[in-house]
Amino acid sequence: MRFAVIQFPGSNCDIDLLHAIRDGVGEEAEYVPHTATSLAGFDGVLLPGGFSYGDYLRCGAISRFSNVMSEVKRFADEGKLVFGTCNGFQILVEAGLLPGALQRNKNLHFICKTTELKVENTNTKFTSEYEKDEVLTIPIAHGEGNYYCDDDTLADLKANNQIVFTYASENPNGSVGNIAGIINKKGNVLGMMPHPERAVEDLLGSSDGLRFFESMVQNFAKETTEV
Amino acid sequence: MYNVKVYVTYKESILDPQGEAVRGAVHRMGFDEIDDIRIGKYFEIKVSKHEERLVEEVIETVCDKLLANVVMETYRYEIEEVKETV
Amino acid sequence: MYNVKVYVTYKESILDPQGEAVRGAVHRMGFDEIDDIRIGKYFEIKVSKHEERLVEEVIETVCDKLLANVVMETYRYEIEEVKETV
Amino acid sequence: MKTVHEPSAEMIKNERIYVQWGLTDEEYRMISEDILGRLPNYTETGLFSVMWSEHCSYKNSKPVLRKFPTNGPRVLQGPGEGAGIVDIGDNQAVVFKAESHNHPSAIEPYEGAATGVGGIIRDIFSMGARPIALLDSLRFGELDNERTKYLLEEVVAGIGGYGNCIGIPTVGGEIGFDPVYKDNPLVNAMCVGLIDHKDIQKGQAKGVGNTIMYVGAKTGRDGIHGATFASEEFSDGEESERSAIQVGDPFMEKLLLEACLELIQDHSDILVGIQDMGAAGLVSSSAEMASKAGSGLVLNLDDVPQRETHMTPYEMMLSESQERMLICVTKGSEARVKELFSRYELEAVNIGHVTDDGQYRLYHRGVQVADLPVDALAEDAPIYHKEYVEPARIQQFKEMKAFEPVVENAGETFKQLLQQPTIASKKSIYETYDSMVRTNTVVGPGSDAAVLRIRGTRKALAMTTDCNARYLFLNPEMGGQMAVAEAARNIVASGGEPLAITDCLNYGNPDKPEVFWELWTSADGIAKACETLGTPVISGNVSLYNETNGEAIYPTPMIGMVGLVKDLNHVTTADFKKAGDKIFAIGETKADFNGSELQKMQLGRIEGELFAFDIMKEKMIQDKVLEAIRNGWVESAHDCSEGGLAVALLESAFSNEYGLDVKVDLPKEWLFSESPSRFVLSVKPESAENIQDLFGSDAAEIGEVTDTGIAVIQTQDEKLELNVHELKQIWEGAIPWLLKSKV
Ligand SMILES: Nc1ncnc2c1ncn2[C@@H]1O[C@H](COP(=O)(O)OP(=O)(O)O)[C@@H](O)[C@H]1O
Ligand SMILES: [Mg+2]
Repeated sequence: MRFAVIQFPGSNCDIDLLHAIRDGVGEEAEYVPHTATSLAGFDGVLLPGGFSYGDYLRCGAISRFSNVMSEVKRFADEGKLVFGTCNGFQILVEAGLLPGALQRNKNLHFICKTTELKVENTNTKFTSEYEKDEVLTIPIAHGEGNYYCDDDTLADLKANNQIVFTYASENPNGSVGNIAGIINKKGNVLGMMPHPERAVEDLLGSSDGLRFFESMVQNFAKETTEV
Repeated sequence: MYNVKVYVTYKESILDPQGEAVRGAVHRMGFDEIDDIRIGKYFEIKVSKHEERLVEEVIETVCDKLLANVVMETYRYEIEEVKETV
Repeated sequence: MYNVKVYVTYKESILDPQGEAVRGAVHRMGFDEIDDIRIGKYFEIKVSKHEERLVEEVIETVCDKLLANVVMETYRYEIEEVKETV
Repeated sequence: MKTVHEPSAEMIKNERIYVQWGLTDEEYRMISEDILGRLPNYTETGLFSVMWSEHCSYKNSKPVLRKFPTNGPRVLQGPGEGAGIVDIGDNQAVVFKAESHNHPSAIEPYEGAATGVGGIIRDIFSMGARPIALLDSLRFGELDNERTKYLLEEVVAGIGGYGNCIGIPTVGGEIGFDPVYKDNPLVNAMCVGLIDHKDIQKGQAKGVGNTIMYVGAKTGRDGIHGATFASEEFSDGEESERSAIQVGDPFMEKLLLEACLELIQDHSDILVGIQDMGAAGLVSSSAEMASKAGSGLVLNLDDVPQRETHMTPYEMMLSESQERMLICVTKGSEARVKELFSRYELEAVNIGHVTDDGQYRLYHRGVQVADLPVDALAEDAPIYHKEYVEPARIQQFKEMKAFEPVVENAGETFKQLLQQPTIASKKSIYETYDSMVRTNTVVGPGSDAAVLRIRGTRKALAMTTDCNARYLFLNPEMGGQMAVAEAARNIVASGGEPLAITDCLNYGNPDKPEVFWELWTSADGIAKACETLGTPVISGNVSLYNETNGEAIYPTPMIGMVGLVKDLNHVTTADFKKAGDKIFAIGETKADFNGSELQKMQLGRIEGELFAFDIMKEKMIQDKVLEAIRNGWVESAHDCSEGGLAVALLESAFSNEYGLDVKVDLPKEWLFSESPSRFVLSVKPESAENIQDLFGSDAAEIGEVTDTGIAVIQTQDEKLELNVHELKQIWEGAIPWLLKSKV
């Protein structure tokens, strides 16, 4: 499977995603600049964490106007897999590919630490390798990860099983419903604040994030053989 | 030339943790009469005349698409025309 | 009761990286007529009447000590008295 | 148009305007008579005043710095460039330096700290290295007033704000609290980078006709005279003199970093030299680049990108706007450079060229506004051999009898001690730093040294910053030795072999002989320890005039050390790993309380003669600890420092909330003694004998790790039984509580 890792000006977890794919699951990954006008040849798109455009104004607000985002939209419309972590999630939300918004953490501080995540939905192309309700150890590192949506949207998310990850113990940022990650209705665009790409080696503390990327790869493989 | 002022504030229903924190701080300073503080963003924008577009349209678009996130924020603006002194 | 609005902006000589980034974004959106954007903070404050202190003094102090960082920012405010409807 | 009124050369002389800019009468005389043979104009006087400031010229501290050993078999670059470089094998090297931003942070703590971080990062990538980690060393007054809390919160936010955004993990550091830092906090930042030997750059402008290009942010009137400002002490009522605060833009720096590294790695054929614009901005970087290469320079100031209107040559040359670099490229390659930078949405502009006449010439609006010998600016600042005299307190301290702590209930004393902010957990602070970005952080903040793996190898780098300034206040020379030793102890405890150090020498006003004595003698101590431990000084920074209303800070030479972990298997952390593991106390515990946290807590001050320290013994113990780790015998290792054995034991238990059951043949007070050269190790039972054989009488098996969650510590006269979870809450909650509590 061939992944595009999008580089926005100010992205800084791009290298972590690249390594997670290449060294973690042994698949292909290439950087694609924000100016790119085509995603031809890629099977999955990854939007990295970081501070695109310095996170000025609002996280993700400026990046969503980059050329490549029109392509990411088209890519998503075609039903291909799109994943955004941290700043990548913020961009997906600002771009309207996922519902809701991300506010400043409730305690107003940036927080970097390891959190416990509960897998709420294993029936997705991103989480099929996990057990339902399994608790994962995955780091977070963000200042604006406090997921917000109105009550109707929340009811909708619940009704459609779109809440994929929640914080299992302490909620570090005050998000609605302890939400850590959500998926779109169609099931091909997932965004989350925690960083599975930082949890792919025991040497660095956890490898619980590996099966996230493995799920994507396996589901892609299944679909291509079925066709 | 126009001078434009844009105000972006959280919607009523949205919690403003930063405003809460500042309110806590003014109370610690002893100013209990301050009941509520909401924090927003304020933009001062200079716009030149454009042959084809109205400044209102431009500002409306920029606010709606960029300066505010309408999921949680609202905006309003004031446009003032400035006489060019050549 | 008073409704107070406070505007905090960077002093002229201070770099406003955020404003620069937003200006770049509106240009990429095609609105070249936007020459300049400076970003500040905007506060909406509700203050009750206090027997001993003037609202002006309170707001002045709060602005000076808390809301603005006077080494790099300036502020101005508007105070509007609101009739209590009991 | 506004015309700017500048005083004439005669007015500068007659009204002694140069004095306000920090030049002495004699320095001015040297410039006009010995160097120029004429009166310098306004711009020229300004250039000299910043280039001859302490911050740029080290005119007071050079004789001190000469004491330091700066060479070693692995040193590829010692002091003199943006940062020092040490070989780590496989054609790779580690690059590091520390920098202080104390004065700017006292005025505007967020931006002061942020731009300090931005500056030190530029020093690293200007050498050609990829920055891989940041550390910060901070000192504040007591957390008993709103101003200090504000300073702490904003400084920490500024460091995180910059480091997090640019995507370099902040992996370690230290924070101490003492009243002497109340109005003069210390904000020191260290950056570590990794480089391939072939990419090593120098800040030089050579080759007649080659082009000088300016890249990065535009120039505004930021921090003009920041360099001389950093060389003056504060007094109340001086606020108005300050020029525009420097604001950092980490987003811009991220682009600049990537663009410069691409230029260095892929375009070495056209790149001649590169240097960051730090203190004293354009003048300092350009004059140093030319002077180092023995060249001259012509700069056309009309071409300097400007953020503000009507800037004068003086303002442009002295501005300390951030996120700017100066590069020298071969003639004709300018278009390539511009194309490269434009891909990063950055401007690259020709502003001048290299000449061979050794003159430094500036043009503005077609007029030559400066014409000076470049060496005079960069190298010929006078060097002062300051007077020094031992402060009276040192003799008084020697005459005092040793402090004897009063400990009635050791458990209670211990709880109190864990809440002292200098000892309390800094977790609430370091959790606001992204310590993991770029996924190389094997050991982040919270253990002894931080450890980062080097991708593609089995090696790792250990890094730390340390300094117990209280010891230096009692005895600068021994305290200086101990600061280096403590840094090394942290590296060793993490499984690393100490390689070299950087430093930030933070002191008071060197014009006072007592202060200069502190600097002078502590440098002897640092030098001695570096020689013994084999860790040369490869870079550093001096920050003097840290005084408020005449009161100097403690002498605080922050030591930043980097060590090499030869194999990832050697990486060791401070926390206990398993119940049943044996606990060893390494080194000798004595009644060493002068200068200790316990003395500070009980007396409200520190005083007396500093306890003894033997650097040879320290070296011997450290070598053995490293040997034991490399032999695979050690499960956890932690050095004993502030708060002594008691604190070291509990810190080892906290992260996994283990218990421990130990017995020490010591009076209960001695649990808190700060005797140097000690470690706490936990080892598998089958390794206990090896440890005992290796250390002999320097090791005592004192007990074992348990899974009870209770710390049982039997002393000669009291048996402590403490709930580890409860102590951990106290220890972790202390700083957040102090920050929140109302005064
Ligand atoms: N205390 C010190 N110990 C060792 N080297 C020092 C010390 N202070 C400064 N240096 C070295 O002197 C050179 C100039 O330092 P500095 O002016 O701080 O660098 P920059 O111009 O990059 O800010 C650097 O190479 C630095 O490493
Ligand atoms: Mg520098």
